Amino acid sequence: MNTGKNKIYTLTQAVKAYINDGDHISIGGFTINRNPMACAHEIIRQKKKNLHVYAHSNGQGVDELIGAGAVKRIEIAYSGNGRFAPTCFCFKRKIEQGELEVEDYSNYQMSLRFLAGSMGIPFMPTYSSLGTDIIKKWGFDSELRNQELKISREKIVLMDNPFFKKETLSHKNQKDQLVLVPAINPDVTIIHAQKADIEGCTKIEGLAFADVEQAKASKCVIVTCEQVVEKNELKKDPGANHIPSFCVDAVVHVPMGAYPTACYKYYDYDPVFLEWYKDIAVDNGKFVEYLNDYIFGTKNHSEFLNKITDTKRIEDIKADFETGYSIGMKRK
Amino acid sequence: MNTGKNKIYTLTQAVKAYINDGDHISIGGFTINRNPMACAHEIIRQKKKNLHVYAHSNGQGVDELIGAGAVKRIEIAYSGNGRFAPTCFCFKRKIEQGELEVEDYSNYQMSLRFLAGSMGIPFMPTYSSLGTDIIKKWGFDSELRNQELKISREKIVLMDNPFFKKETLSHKNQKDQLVLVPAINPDVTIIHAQKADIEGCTKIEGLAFADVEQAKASKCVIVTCEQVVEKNELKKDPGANHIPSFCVDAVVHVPMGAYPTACYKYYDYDPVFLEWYKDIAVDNGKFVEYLNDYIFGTKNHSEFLNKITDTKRIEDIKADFETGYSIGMKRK
Amino acid sequence: MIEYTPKEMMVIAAARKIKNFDIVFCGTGISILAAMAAKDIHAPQSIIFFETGAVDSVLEELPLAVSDPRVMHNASNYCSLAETFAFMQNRNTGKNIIGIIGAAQIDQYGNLNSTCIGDYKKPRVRLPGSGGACDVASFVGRTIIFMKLEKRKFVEKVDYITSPGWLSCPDGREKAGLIADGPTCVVTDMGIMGFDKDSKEMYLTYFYPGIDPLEIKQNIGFDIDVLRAKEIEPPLRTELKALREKSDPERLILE
Amino acid sequence: MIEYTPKEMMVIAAARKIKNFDIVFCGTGISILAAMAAKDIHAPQSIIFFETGAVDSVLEELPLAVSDPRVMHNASNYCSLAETFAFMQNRNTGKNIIGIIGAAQIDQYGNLNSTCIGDYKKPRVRLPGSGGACDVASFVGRTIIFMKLEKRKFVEKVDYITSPGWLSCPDGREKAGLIADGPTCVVTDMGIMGFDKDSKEMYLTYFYPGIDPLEIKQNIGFDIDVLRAKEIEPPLRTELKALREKSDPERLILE
Repeated sequence: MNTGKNKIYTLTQAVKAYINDGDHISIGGFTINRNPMACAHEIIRQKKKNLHVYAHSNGQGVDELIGAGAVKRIEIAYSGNGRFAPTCFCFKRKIEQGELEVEDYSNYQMSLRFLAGSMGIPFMPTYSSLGTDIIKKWGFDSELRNQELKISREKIVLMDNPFFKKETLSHKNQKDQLVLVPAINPDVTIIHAQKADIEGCTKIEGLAFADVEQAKASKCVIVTCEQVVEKNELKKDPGANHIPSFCVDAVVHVPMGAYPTACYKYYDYDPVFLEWYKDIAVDNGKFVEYLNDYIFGTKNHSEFLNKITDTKRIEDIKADFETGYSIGMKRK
Repeated sequence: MNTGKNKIYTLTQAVKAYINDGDHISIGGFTINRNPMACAHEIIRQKKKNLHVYAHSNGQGVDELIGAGAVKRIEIAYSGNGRFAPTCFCFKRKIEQGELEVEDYSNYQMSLRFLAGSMGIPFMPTYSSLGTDIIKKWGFDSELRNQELKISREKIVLMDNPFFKKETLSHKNQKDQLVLVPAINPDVTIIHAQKADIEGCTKIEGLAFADVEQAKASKCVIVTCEQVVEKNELKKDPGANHIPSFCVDAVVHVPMGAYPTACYKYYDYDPVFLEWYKDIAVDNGKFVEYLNDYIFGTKNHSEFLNKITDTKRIEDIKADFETGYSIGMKRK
Repeated sequence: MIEYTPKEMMVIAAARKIKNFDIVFCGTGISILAAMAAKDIHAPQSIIFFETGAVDSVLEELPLAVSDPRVMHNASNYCSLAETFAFMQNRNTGKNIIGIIGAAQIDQYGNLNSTCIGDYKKPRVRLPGSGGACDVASFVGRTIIFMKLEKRKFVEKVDYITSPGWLSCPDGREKAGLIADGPTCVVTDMGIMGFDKDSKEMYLTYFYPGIDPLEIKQNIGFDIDVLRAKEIEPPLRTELKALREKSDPERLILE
Repeated sequence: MIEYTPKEMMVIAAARKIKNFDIVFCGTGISILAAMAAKDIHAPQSIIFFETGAVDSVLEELPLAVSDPRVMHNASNYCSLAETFAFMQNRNTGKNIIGIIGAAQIDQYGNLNSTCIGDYKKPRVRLPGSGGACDVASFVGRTIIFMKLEKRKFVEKVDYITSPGWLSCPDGREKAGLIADGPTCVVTDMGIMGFDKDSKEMYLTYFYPGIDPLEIKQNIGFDIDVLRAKEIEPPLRTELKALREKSDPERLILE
């Protein structure tokens, strides 16, 4: 939350200014789409540690942060990359090796937790997950939950509907019990969008996923974007702008900032990278090599792009103007 | 909810098919903007009775329905028309005469009640109205609340936050108590929009108020619209379409269907009508005369418009293409 | 000596409370005008936020209601009602929001009534209801209240508490569980009242030029301290010029 | 005699469960293909609804994930995640939605595990997690489950119940407070299972041409009734043609 008028930062500055070791951060996008990859890479570059991460269904961004050892704990619904990773590789590896603490919720529950955070209320009710281990099995134990102030004391609380009127019950359950999921209010949310103005008003093209709720729920928001545009351009279509300026702290101009994930209307995901990444991410040694070569070995996202892609690859994934993706791109 | 493919009705048919005496109905729009006036008038014309109405801040539509005696009870946050009626006249008169039962909530609370209904959960929590008479004074007594199945047994329930963690409380309250407001799931919601296709996909231009949540919360939805457009036209900008087709039951083409309230990009509110209406609505006799002449005396909205306006008036309120309202319109 | 009406003084007095970069949450009527005047006078980068969900609209004509299509023109964002009020309830954004509301009755703790005069179930006069006023008064730590100074409006006990003020004692709001501070001030056509830091009781902070504080006291239905009051600085030429020429040139609200 | 692969039979068998006008809630992979095939074959007016919030997209290429930009093309609506799942939880809309989900393990009541193999706190194999599967299984009265038929997948007891099936007894869902019915069927590469009307236990309803029901029984880690099973109608020429030429011409999922 920042009501200033010029919020333009470089990514180096923004990450330095707003992300600290141990912060609770929330990451926008969905599996292979609009992940704030440039920002995730910069977090890795600046060697941020002990992050507590919140995501609903995030693939690439979360996986690289985890692989780099930046993440201590994660609360998440799904970590996969569709056809490119049934389960994200670093995520899988680190949990199996006991190096990452995880707390599981459903996708809707994570969305509701961000929504509750954005609304300034402590929880949201749902009928999802009744009877499942999402309710019964807790990843974080009570000691951690009591100790660490920013973590909710309870993973989930069950509650009887106080408005219950048996006569009007439209569904078949014999009691009317709700699952309350706790609000999330991250220290920082990082998202990548197509357009923003210098005051922070942000426009997402295509699906917004839970980015808007994630941003509103957060104390600070870093927006990386394909284009920084004039305020008046955004004002022509107010209904298309998703995040008001006063929710945003830093606006960073990063073309192809979601690469290798897709950015609707700008570029597709890169199937070549994602296939290549499979082999890297299953092996800690190879992953460290990848980090040294491509992340620590480059100063910023533009150097990273130059090193990892070439003109042809960039051309291959360029989005068609009409459909918003790369028509006929080789994806096998 | 209707998954059919052609939902085009005349207004006469739609009101006959979907609205019954005693129904609980919800009305879209806000004070002097985008009220479904043609639909309200048709409800009056068909002499529907004993309606239970839900609205957040609705002016003209609710007031005429009340004046006509169609409404038995109302749950509402605000009944006024801005500068044209600090309190809506029929609303005021009927309550003072004991002819209308009313239950008061705040605007946010009504919005949350529709939101809860749209989400399929029984309530929504908020910190609004703590310490006020909105909590303490109930318009509907327990007998009615127990008897009438569709009315919530409790107006409001107070609840302690089960996630309360004293150490992290960011605000100043000594306890963490929430106000739970009950969901609304109307039998029918009536809204007026700028555009819809024949399957029911609906696009609202300008502010949507709570129309979307009202529609989603409802068993049936009648959409009147300025234009019925091709499905493909709406598909060009999916993010601008507010209501999916499968939420809508009837689509009715009614140009100027929000008159005398405004419809952004199409026409402004009519200050001449609204000033004239003040004198009508304060007096039951005059109001009955107005109904007889203009509502019962006309077959449909187009006849109503012909009778009550003239070409010049229509021209005066026509919206400017750029700003969406009538520039320099005489409003004193 | 510059001529001005009490309403002009009132709007300017309220506008002065708005700082640059504030987010101003507006209801219908005079509150819109105060927010517009602040933007036109000294807080060009404040953001007007309408109850209906329009953020930072370009107001080329004065809206006559919060749902007036004029608020939709060149806004930065359109929010649903549920989203709009949530910005106030959310502490991250809510703390930067200033709210302006009015009512039919007010008591010494700034509790407001806009629901009914007389018994709730059988009111002598029915009023429009809360609208968003209760929400603003519940969530926003800085609220400005607009009221015409009349004995029947400034009463010992309001007939219905629609919007919470400081409730009934210094820590009334904390006890009730409200998440933000109570009202900052009451702007009337004769002077401005604040609320005592400790007792949370209303007292006169400023009287308008030419008004006797005792006259104000006589128009209030409860005992009020007027001894701490000072005369307010009258409208500056620049303030009046902006208000008259930019904010409400048609005098739609000013008259 | 028409040649086809088990995967093709599987997709077509699932597609046949989708009726015209159904709203089909899709996850990643083979479930998208079944929904597309139904639209291309016999249910042109069914609506595909992606977990990511795209309603009724025009799918000119097969999406490789629910967040694939291909799902955004010429949709009728974009919903936020919170809005998307609410359509299922809401009984008015939820009752017309059919859900297609998969998992790593399933038990005889159709409870699914997509979280971990082994102990939750120290898993032998970590899986991706619920995603939207738990929500679909909680809210949608008609769920189709996709599974490869393997003994390690069809187990007596799943290691973690991620998505609720019929839970552990005939009225398990009602007792737990779930608001909709449990899964309708399990579509595998060898046959289709249903759940007994009374006991809610899994039984074999159809085996694919050339498959022996006893072979299916051997590949399942719990006792299953195969006596009621019939041979399924093999893919029709028209079905295969639509699937191969329209739904997945590049064989991105079929291979």
